[in-house]
Amino acid sequence: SQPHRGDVMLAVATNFLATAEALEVEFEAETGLELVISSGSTGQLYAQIDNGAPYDIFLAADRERPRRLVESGRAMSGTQFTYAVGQLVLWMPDGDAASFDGEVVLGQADFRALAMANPDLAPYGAAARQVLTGLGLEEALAGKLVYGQNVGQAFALVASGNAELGFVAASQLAQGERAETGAIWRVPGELHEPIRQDLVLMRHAAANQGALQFINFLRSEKSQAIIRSYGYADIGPDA
Amino acid sequence: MPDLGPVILSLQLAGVTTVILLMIGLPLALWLAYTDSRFKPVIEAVTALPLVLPPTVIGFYLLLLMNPDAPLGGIWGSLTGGTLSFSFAGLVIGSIVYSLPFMVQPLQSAFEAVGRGPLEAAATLRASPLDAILHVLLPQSARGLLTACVLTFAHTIGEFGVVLMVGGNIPDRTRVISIAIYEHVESIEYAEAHVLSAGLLAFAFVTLVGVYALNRSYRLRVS
Amino acid sequence: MPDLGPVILSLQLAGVTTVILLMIGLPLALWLAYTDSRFKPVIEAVTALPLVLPPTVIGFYLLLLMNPDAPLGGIWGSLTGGTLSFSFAGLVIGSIVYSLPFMVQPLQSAFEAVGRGPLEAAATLRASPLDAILHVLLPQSARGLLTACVLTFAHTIGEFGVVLMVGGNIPDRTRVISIAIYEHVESIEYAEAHVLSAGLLAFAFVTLVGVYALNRSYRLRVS
Amino acid sequence: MSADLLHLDFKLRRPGFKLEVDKTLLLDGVTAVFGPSGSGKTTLLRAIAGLELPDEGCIRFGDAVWFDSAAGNVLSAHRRNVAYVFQDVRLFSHLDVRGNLDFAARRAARAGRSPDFETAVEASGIGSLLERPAASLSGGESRRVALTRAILSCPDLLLLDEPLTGLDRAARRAILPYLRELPERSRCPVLYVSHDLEEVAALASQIVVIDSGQVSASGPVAEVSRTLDLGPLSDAAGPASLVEARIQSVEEGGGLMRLTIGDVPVYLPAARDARSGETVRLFIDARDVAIALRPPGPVSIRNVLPAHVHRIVSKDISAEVLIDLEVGGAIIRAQITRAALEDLSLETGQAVHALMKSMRLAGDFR
Amino acid sequence: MSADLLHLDFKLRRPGFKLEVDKTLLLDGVTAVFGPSGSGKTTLLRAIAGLELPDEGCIRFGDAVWFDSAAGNVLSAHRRNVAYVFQDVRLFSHLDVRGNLDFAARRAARAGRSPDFETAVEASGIGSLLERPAASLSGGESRRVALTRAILSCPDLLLLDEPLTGLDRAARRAILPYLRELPERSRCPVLYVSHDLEEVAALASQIVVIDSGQVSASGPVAEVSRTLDLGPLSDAAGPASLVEARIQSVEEGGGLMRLTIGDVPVYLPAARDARSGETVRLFIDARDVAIALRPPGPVSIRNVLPAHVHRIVSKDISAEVLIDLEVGGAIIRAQITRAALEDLSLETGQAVHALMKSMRLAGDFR
Ligand SMILES: Nc1ncnc2c1ncn2[C@@H]1O[C@H](COP(=O)(O)OP(=O)(O)OP(=O)(O)O)[C@@H](O)[C@H]1O
Ligand SMILES: Nc1ncnc2c1ncn2[C@@H]1O[C@H](COP(=O)(O)OP(=O)(O)OP(=O)(O)O)[C@@H](O)[C@H]1O
Ligand SMILES: [Mg+2]
Ligand SMILES: [Mg+2]
Repeated sequence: SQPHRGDVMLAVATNFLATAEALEVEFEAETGLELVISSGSTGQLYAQIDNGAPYDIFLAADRERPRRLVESGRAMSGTQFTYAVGQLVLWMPDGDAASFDGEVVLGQADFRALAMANPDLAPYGAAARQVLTGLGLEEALAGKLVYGQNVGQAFALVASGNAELGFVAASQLAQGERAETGAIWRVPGELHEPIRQDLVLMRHAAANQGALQFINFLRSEKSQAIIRSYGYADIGPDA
Repeated sequence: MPDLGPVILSLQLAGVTTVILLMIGLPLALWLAYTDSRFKPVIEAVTALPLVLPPTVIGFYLLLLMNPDAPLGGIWGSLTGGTLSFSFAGLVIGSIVYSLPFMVQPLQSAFEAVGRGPLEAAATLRASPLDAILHVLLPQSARGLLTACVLTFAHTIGEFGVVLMVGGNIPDRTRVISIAIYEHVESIEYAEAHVLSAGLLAFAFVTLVGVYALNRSYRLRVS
Repeated sequence: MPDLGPVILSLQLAGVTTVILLMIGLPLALWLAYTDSRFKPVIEAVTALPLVLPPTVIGFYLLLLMNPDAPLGGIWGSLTGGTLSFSFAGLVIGSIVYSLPFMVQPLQSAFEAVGRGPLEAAATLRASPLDAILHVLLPQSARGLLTACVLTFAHTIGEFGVVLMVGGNIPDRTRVISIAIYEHVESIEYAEAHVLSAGLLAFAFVTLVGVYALNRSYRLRVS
Repeated sequence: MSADLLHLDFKLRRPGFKLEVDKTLLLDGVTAVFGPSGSGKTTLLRAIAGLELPDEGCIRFGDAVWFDSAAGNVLSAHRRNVAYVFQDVRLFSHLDVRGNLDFAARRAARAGRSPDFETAVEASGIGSLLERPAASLSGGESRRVALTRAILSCPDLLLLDEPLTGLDRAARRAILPYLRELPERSRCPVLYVSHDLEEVAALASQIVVIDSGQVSASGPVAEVSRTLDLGPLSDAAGPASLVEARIQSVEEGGGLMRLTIGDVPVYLPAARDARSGETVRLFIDARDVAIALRPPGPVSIRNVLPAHVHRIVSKDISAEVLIDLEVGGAIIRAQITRAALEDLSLETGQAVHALMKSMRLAGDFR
Repeated sequence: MSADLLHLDFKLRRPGFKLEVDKTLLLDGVTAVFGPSGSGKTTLLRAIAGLELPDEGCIRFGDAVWFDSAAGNVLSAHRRNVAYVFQDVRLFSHLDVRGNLDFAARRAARAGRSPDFETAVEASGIGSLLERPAASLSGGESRRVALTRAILSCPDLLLLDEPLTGLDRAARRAILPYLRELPERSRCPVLYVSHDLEEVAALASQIVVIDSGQVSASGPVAEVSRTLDLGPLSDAAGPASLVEARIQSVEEGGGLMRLTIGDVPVYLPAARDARSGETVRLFIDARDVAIALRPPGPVSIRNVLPAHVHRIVSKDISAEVLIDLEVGGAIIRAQITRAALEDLSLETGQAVHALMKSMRLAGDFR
């Protein structure tokens, strides 16, 4: 098959890839347009866009990098908005689902390793660190923390049994028809800043009707329902 | 049935990279093997350097170079009208940079082991240097040549850091099989990752056994 | 002044990996170079396989193997009481798996180039096989040995996919320099990434020039 | 002086070639292995050294079993205490000359032998090469180094595959006496592949003749050379005789020494290391023996010996015939022209005079 | 028949060794390069072949400039149309014997020459080895293949570095006539390194003697061997003479042919390819020449020639002396014992008889 550019090129943070693929099906059926999805870490996608990557829309995992792109003029100002809010959970596959209280388990520290995403790179990691700091446990647990480069790797550390528990994204535990078992603690929203994932439209795609259509599609309640079904929280009022 | 696009793209990339690297690596390894130049250690070191930086970081620097405003990207743009990054050509350049040592070093040690003797013998039988290299040195370095090509090819198949960074993981254009597997792992589609990995391994294993068995019977026949 | 922890850890990891791989790779390469076994192509292919999968994916599978309930992790646990993943030992195992071909293949081609002649000569001068290997084969394969060690060492320095996955990126325990550079790139701290990269490259370049110059004068002296 | 039984009884097959040996040799001094190119000499030496495993059979040296396919015994090469000078030399290219020699000497010392570095180096005249890389040596130089290296290994059995090939006369002359004395000095027998009959005569007490992978003759050199014309196999010489003689007096004036073949006196230029009472071997080229019916008067030929025609070996087509003469009980072969045979009308049993122009101690090159 | 000027005027320095040559050779047939081990013979051949670059000077062959440091000209080895048989053989290990030969023959054919595969293979007796891997050949076999490969390259100049070393007598005998005819057949002169004086005599018309990197003598073999005792440099022979003679009649009965040295008739076993009227070279070992004051009566020695004592070359210490005899205008060297010299009281100018026991066409091994 000849390589094709498609009508709209998305750069999608890896944690949102599965959701984006579900949305793609809907969007293509609805509009007859073709989406092409590239995924990667947010930092990497940023570097690529900064060096002329041909993406039309950047669905980042944070707010910082879309903001920078707007600042540098690569992205259209006024197009940045939050398309999804991540839900942080503490997951312990072998834990007792009925009586699982994250604060207690973390406080007892009766485990070898606690996995989380790299707080310097990944929004889920940053949120997890805020939780530990808030609970006053950061010092106590320092020797037990293991980091994945992103939330996907943090999940792998737990799923493979190398860490007994870890901070992962709710979207990872309940994706479409797949659902993980075990003890799950939904981290209360007040323990960390909301994990807002923003998108922006690139300047070179300003006139791309398909891209504008996709942005509108994402804002629709139908899309938001799909996104929520993949484990994301309610967007709420745009901050 | 997994999408075959990434598989084909990977094979193309590895094939093109190996062929081009062979064309670059052969003269370089020849020079290194037979020169008396004082600069030899320096060039040897430069040749090994791509190994030291992680592929993603090499990819990052290549990205900076291939930016249409940067020298390399600019020249490419003015020649072809396209951008180097996020294109197959960009991937090839990235893989070449990254795999250079795997081609040059085994070739160089094979050539040094053969030495000058057979080349001298060929020269006194009217063989030009090129003739002698093609018909004496390369056959006698068969094992080193094979090692170099296998390391380069297999490594390009397995490598994804550079490719991911420079190529941008665009389906059918720069998404190779290693990225596809990586993506499946990252997005917790472990079943798909297992299928792809097992397929890749099985394919590689069968190919390699074939290559090595051929190499062996070839050399048994003539030595 | 960048944190030196990752640098030291990287050097330790690369050093330990190279030494252990030398101990594994030498006998394996010897066997491959001199055997007449029908299984040789199969073992050769297995040796090359780690190249085909991307490091992160290898890391993922190693994770599956190393968890305390899995065979490898279980055995390790019962022997040492600790866990393999997130430990330096785990990193070493990962690097060994990943770098195996870079050690074995150059060694094997060097040994095949030397052939049986010098070993036979040594045997008729009372040298045991081990003696002959240490004092005849290895010195005569000096270039291949160097290639193998440089490829392995440098590659372990530059590699971070396996390490990242298996090691859990724990500061001072499993965070190596390649991960540190990667992190800077990811978090758009390009200036810091440049400094670390340039430092790493400069260090590697100086070391490599030294190694190659030594190798050269050593061989000039004796050949 | 050593004397060891080397028991060889094996078959070794290679594509297009088969070596079959069933022979027990009492190795004493130097034993020559002689045979045409491709006959299996090198293969035989390799099998003895343990570098080539026979398909079946056994090899024993003294009390030691080196190979026994029935019992499944194989003693590996480095335990056989043999040294081997390869036809293609095989110096260690990563070492200099001294390194090559030290390699052997150190391991010999470690095995409880006492290699004598100085003597060995001096005898082979390589003192000035010691610091040279092995790869920079000329063809002759590298052979001498290889030989010295083998000697420094102080083996129980020395295997030499054409070791003097490529050496000039001067180098040979320097090293031959050293080789000749080697078995005695080192108490180590030598198996010696050579094409040069005189070299063989000079060094060897026994000879093993190999042809197409089979031992076609073996025994004391003088005996084998009498029954078998080794000339065609030889590098330099044509038909020749090897005769034992006894030194009677070393100083006969004019630089000559007196010997006897049986009771017939003969005069030869005195050899430096000859001792009265010693039995030596004379190498006599058949073309150097002339036959006269009467003593020939004043002539420069010193040795005009009473002889009988023992046998006339006629080569039908050729212009030359071989005559075996009996001199003092020994058989000396003469080669004369057919025309001379007819002129002199020689017959078996006839009394004649043998004119022995040149005659020398075997290997006494000068 | 070719005749090319090889102009050598260069200096080549290596650590511990210096080769300095200033000589123009009219290459015609075979030119021998003769000298002790380590004297620089191989280095000379390598410089001529273009495998070693002199530090300064020039090398010209015929009209072609091969090397000229002043003009900065270097013609690379593969353009010099030389073939080289290396002292260490250097067959291509990745090819079988046929592959090795084809390698040379194909490139020769491409260069417009006409290599004759069948003839070359037959003459060197390697027909049965064609399908064998190069690495499985015995020492002698591989030398023969290397020689054949060089011949199939149809060069303008053939460089042979001890090519017959390691060949047995039978193999030499088979290949020598082929080598001897080579210059004529291929119109290509040959430079030939050898330690064997008789080999040189058999093949070479000229000789270049090298010692410690210097040409110590050069010229026609007969002339050089008269002025310089080549014996000590030689592998097999001691002092010897090379004398030109003219074949008068090939069939003299008894398988002999008649030749004349000057006007003195001599008889030799008939050589197969000898033709009446031809001038040939006789190789006469000095030890084969005896001196009688009177004709010796009935004796098997066919050639009893009138001679005069030309010169007495006394080696003070030795038991032997060399006497140069003048026979039919030629000088023939005799080696006799000091005792005989005194007995016969020989003096310069004295008329004597030379008893020439064996004497043969140079290289006529049989
Ligand atoms: N690996 C092999 N495969 C096939 N044939 C072989 C192999 N090695 C030796 N031969 C053959 O075996 C025969 C004996 O070889 P060997 O080297 O023992 O001969 P040699 O008597 O030493 O001859 P030379 O005097 O020429 O050195 C030869 O015909 C040789 O070609
Ligand atoms: N690369 C080198 N470095 C130093 N010395 C060398 C080198 N090559 C040759 N020589 C020396 O130069 C001298 C001449 O060597 P060459 O090989 O020409 O001798 P040769 O006359 O061919 O001797 P042979 O008859 O033993 O083969 C020798 O002393 C040799 O050791
Ligand atoms: Mg042999
Ligand atoms: Mg030489």
